[in-house]
Amino acid sequence: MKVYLDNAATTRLDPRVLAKMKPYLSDKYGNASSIHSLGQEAFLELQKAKESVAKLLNGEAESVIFTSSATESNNLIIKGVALANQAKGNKILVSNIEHPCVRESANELARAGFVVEFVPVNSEGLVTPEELEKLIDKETILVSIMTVNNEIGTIQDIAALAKIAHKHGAYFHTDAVQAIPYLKIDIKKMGIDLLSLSAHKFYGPKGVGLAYIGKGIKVKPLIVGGGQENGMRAGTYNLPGIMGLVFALELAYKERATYLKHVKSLKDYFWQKIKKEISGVKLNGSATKRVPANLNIMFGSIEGEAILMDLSYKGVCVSTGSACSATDLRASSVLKAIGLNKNYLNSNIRFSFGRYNTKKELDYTIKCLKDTVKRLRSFSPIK
Amino acid sequence: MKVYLDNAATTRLDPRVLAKMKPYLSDKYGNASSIHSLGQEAFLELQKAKESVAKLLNGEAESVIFTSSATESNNLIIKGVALANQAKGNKILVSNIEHPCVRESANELARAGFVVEFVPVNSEGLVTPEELEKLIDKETILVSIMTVNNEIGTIQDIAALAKIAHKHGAYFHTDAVQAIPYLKIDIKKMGIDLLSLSAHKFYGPKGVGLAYIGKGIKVKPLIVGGGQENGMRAGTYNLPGIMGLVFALELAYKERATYLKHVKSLKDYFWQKIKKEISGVKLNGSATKRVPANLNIMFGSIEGEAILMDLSYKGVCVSTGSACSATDLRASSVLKAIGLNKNYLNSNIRFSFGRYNTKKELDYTIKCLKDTVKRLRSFSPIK
Amino acid sequence: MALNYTKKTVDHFLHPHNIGEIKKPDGYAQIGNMVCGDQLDFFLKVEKGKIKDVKFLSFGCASNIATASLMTEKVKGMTIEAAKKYKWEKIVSDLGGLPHQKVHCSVMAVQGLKKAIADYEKRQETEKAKPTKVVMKVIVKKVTVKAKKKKTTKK
Amino acid sequence: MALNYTKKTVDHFLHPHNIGEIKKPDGYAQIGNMVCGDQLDFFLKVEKGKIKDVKFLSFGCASNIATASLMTEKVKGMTIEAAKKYKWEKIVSDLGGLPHQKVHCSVMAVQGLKKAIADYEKRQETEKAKPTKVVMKVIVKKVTVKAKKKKTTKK
Ligand SMILES: Cc1ncc(COP(=O)(O)O)c(C=O)c1O
Ligand SMILES: Cc1ncc(COP(=O)(O)O)c(C=O)c1O
Repeated sequence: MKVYLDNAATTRLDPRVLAKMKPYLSDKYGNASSIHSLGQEAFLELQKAKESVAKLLNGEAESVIFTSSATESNNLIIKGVALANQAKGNKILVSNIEHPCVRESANELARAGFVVEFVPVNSEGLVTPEELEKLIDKETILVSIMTVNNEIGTIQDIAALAKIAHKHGAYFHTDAVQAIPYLKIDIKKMGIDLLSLSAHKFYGPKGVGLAYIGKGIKVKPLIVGGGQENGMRAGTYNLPGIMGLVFALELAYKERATYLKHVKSLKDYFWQKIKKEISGVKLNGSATKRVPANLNIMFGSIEGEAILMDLSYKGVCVSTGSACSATDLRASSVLKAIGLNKNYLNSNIRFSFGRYNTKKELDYTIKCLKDTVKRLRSFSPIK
Repeated sequence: MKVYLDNAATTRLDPRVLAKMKPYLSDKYGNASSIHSLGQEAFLELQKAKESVAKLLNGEAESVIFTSSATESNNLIIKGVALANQAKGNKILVSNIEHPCVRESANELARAGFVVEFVPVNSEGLVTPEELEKLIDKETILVSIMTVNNEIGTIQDIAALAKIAHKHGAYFHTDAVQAIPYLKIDIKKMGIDLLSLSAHKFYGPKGVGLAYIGKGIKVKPLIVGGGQENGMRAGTYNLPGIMGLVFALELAYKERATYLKHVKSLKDYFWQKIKKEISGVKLNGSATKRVPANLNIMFGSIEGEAILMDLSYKGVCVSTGSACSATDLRASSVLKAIGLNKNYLNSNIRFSFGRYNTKKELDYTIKCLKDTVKRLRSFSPIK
Repeated sequence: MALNYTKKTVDHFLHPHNIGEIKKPDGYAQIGNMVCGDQLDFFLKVEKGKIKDVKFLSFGCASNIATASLMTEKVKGMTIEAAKKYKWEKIVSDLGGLPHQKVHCSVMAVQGLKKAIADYEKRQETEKAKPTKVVMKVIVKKVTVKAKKKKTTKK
Repeated sequence: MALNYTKKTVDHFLHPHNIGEIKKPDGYAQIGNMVCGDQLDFFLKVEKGKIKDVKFLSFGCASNIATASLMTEKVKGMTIEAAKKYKWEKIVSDLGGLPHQKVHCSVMAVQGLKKAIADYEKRQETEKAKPTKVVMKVIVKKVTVKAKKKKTTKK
């Protein structure tokens, strides 16, 4: 049996989304910058796509920029806003549980002379308004705090944090990659100025992301050239990808309630079983303020990657945290940030559930997991 | 009848390429950075893809970086090489017929304090070794000259130009976007250090490009984060797109002879007919050193965009030059660069032929074109 | 670049009204030039202070042709005084909108019309003296610069 | 990250040889620790200058387990002198290669073995004096630092 419980790393493209992309992968192949009919038809579809996104997210169509990934969006926004707004100040605040692409963008700014500070989180993985208030000042250009963490699923109080940023005249960005399809992002209500999404995290295609850049916010583009996206992001429009992203987002919003119920029931079932059948386990992160798809579990006295590999050979795909390849330090900086005992830092597995998982798959996974844990513990030196 | 003669702007995805992408759009959806089996299978396919590319282009697999477009590749290479090699010098040379994404990247460097010079071309659109020799010096970090121009199809003598760059200790980059599937790019033989490609220009998918970065060449990454592509380009690998690019490139190399014959016969047929049936026309650019798919034609005393639109309403898609949206100046800087009489600068149409065009389509196009030219000339103030 | 012309604009491009020349016009003006990418020549026939006939020639893009076509249709029959107050915004709204990078075409059309009216009025003043070619060229140059400025700020 | 282990490595991970403890070992060493992400404990039984038995415990990743398994298999029966010359490169080649970011595992396994041999030799010298827990901890710390350094440069 094959079981995929790594839906936070990437999801399987929804066949309905692929069907929607098909015409753009055949007849509708025009370059949306061309002024002949095939090009202009593509351009009109692009405009409509932006309007759909704006409606879903409650933002403005002109603020929607399509990119190749959330990584690109985060690089564009973090570096671009900082570099274009030096008249406003020289300080950037990002939480210390951000994805590497936000962290590395911030580090690049630090090397370029900006003051970059990392806002700590509490033991639940939450940035508190108090901590943000402590670090923010009138030099602060931008505050970037992810909506949902990719490793432990923690949900931040974005509206409250955005309000603090605005009070001090700073822009507020949120990496909302892991929020879809769990939360109903509402740009205006939440006070979001800038936002990033990646289609493949919500059953859309790989290779397409979104950057929302609020009206009037100056951003230095990352990729210059043919003037596409109002000069904010050059390169021939990837229309099949864009149409896929937009339709996947529509499905996410439309089917949200059913989806949430499904993954929550899977998660509850799985966690109850694990707690009952495997000893020495502990949930990492907030038990309540987290998306229902995420379980990050510590398995005492055995090493995470060994668990992962052992399960993988049994057909079960899980993760030790993030799917990033640049893990210079094996231990998760997110788990460090929430203050996990350092003896536990290398014993964690992230299970992330999704649309296509079934209870049967979970039963199989539990069976495998029991064997794996038992085997690895049988020769662990840690008592 | 619908006729698409704008294959230099973008091409229709080859159904065989789409078929090759299909598995990655369904079952093989793993994140190539994940260490479980689904991820590692994807990673191995990625490696194999790079080896295939390296073999085709006669380069090294480790030097192949997948991006979202040639625009991104050009930005990465031009800006990244300059910024990472300031110890070598502070000068960048690019030809003055480069695509806007190269030009704008160079302009960004100029604003950052680099010395940027634009190498002129002769009336055929060629950079001569003499002109390059005149401008290059020991401060020169990088020389960037496109293999084939997008507007007039001129083919540069890349091997000779690369040799000059190397003689002066500079790296040589070529934007080879318009070269495939016309030329057999051979990285080692031609002495290319850095190269850019875009899949959708050779019947591959939109949203995927390639940057070739020769071994040992330092490049500051544009997009940082999860460490993908050896830290050179972060973001979840777009495997469907990558597999599409690679297969399209394989087809281009394999079927090159047939393809060339096909487009050359179309071009010759079309140009002969036009010369015979329409007065006041002139070919822009070199008659011999150009790819056979490109015809850039001046139609005396009428305006290019009007011709384009009139043809478009008849179902024929052509272009006035490039498909870029940021044409602040209507007139083509490429045509200016080859010294076209300024009275002719706004009267040009680019026809670019491709795999799916037929002689019947061309007959229809000629018929339309005769009507269009006749009509527009009937009320032109230019005698 | 969005070039989604309205049906009306397309109609005027494909089937322009009032194209051609008027032999011995009462007023004439050329605006723009082929180096800048668009040129319009207007010809006026005036009777009893009214535009009895108006025609144009165009070297220009689809919206250059369409705006001139619509405008000439609208001002034909108007008094010179009314035509002098005709605004480019009227062309845009009558066409049902223009892509924003094409708005300058309507501006140029109106400028050309006004130039032709000015030529007519000048001829009236100096009844016998026909404007020489040299004078005309100077006028054209000035106008071109203006039109170009408008274009770049709009794009 | 490429983690395409060879079939042999996978076999050693899924079915490791020589796992467990030896009661009253002649030599013992712990290398690495759980904070750094991998730890190996080696137990030696020595007879007539030869490794009669060797066992290990592991808190570590798949290749940590596999390299220790292969190494113990190879050195069992060897003379102490030969075992002291055993090289990590041998593990890598015997496994048919290791992903480059996992090579440090083989280095650590060999270091652990040598530490255990050193412990054996020390016990031989000071026949009666058993190494105290405190001394052992110091040794472990030193080794950890070394191993960590290797790891970061290799990754
Ligand atoms: C929170 C978060 N931000 C950003 C990213 C980057 O997404 P992508 O790799 O699609 O660019 C990811 C996923 O890897 C993520 O989980
Ligand atoms: C010569 C050349 N370079 C670069 C590009 C940019 O390609 P893309 O839009 O796919 O990034 C193009 C096409 O627009 C081109 O013709």
